Amino acid sequence: MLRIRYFASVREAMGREGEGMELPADVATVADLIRHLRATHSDFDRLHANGETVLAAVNQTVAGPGQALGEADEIAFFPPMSGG
Amino acid sequence: MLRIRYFASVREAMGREGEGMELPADVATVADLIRHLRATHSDFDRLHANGETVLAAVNQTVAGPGQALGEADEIAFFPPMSGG
Amino acid sequence: MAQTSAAINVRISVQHEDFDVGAEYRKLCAQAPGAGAVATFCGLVRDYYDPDQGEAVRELRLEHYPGMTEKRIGEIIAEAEDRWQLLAARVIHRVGALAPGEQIVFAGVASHHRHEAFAAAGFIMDYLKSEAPFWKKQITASGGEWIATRPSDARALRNWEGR
Amino acid sequence: MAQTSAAINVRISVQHEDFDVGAEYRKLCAQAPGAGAVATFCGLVRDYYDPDQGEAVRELRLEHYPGMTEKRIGEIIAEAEDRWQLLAARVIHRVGALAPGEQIVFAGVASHHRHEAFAAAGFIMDYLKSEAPFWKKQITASGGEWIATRPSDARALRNWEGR
Repeated sequence: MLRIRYFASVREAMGREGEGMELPADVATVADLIRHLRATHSDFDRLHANGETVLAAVNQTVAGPGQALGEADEIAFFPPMSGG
Repeated sequence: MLRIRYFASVREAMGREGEGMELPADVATVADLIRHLRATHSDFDRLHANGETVLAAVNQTVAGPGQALGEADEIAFFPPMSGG
Repeated sequence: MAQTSAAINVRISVQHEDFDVGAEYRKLCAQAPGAGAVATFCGLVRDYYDPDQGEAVRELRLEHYPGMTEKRIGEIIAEAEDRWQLLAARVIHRVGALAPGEQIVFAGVASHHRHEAFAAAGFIMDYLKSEAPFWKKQITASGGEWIATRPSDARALRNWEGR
Repeated sequence: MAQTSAAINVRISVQHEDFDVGAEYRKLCAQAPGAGAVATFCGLVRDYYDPDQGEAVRELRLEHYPGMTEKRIGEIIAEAEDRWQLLAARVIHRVGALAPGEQIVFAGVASHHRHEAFAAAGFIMDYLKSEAPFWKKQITASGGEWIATRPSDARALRNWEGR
């Protein structure tokens, strides 16, 4: 089960903190998952369509679109960080 | 009356914290005073002969050898500073 | 939440509670006997973030990614240790709702020499700003707005990368 | 001994007594309402100054030039104000006999943004080291020795001059 988490403006846009998902057959990478979520969640699609910067972290490390995804991974989507 | 002050290793070499002096007729600059003090104080001469770096401040501002000296000035001699 | 490095004393906290800069300074000194230099930085909630907006900030709401935050801050401190000889490091970052004037972040470093302490504290703060998973929302009279990364923060990282 | 600038809160002390970093931090915050950043530095007496010498320092004796010291530190802070927008600055330098581990110098700066606070505190410390009239004599088992300026301290000033 893939664990998906949303933070900050992405969490607000999605209206939830996250969700669990069986890894779809056509999802092997972060880019694949983004494509899948855009197709199935209109709020997630709108974020990208609006040109918002959405970053991803796989297992708590920032990951690029080519990063492979496995069944037990945790993936998070969030805007650019602004700590301090 | 010129007020002369010595600090740190210069004070120790001179064996005193300072002295007052009527401005000698042939002393118009810091360089002149150094020449005068080397001629009259063997300890001051030895410092320079040993190649010690001796800095000067006139009226509490670091001064070069060409700086003019007046009757009421305060001049200090000391090694390079090491604060902090 | 705290993480400890075997090499030097490293303590990281992400917390709602306020902290005491004086007490943190004393702990750094106690953990780093022989240190010649302790540099500290404390960030405070400003009453505006975008001067052009002109609207006073009533509250700042800080969200973070539990687990990843501590992990990334630990990595940032480890990178600082690779660059400079450090004796102890401490980072505290608050989350939740904060009012203007409140303390938000603390970074303290003890080292042998001052340049190492200053550089490491500055480095930790620069990376914390842009690479630790915190997000800030400012609340003004007209609503709430997520604070975007400032271009100067990205430039700050490029400066370190060049060295 | 204290000096005050009309532009920002500047306090300079040269004193025998120890100081409280936490209290100094709180005063900086109180004097700089609206500050977003407070950087502090504290220097401590190390137990050696020349690692090649290998001899433990029993005591450090600090001498200064009363009057000129406060004047030169005031000028250094004024130069920092010319370079960065500062809200408050505080320098304390101890003189007299100090034991290893004791606090010797404090520099604290409050500003709007962290880069200004860090840069100003580092600048003040670098110039304090080489241009404020203090002299340090270290006392070891084999006697006393005046501490010479380190080449790295002169290099530190050249870095600022280049900017």
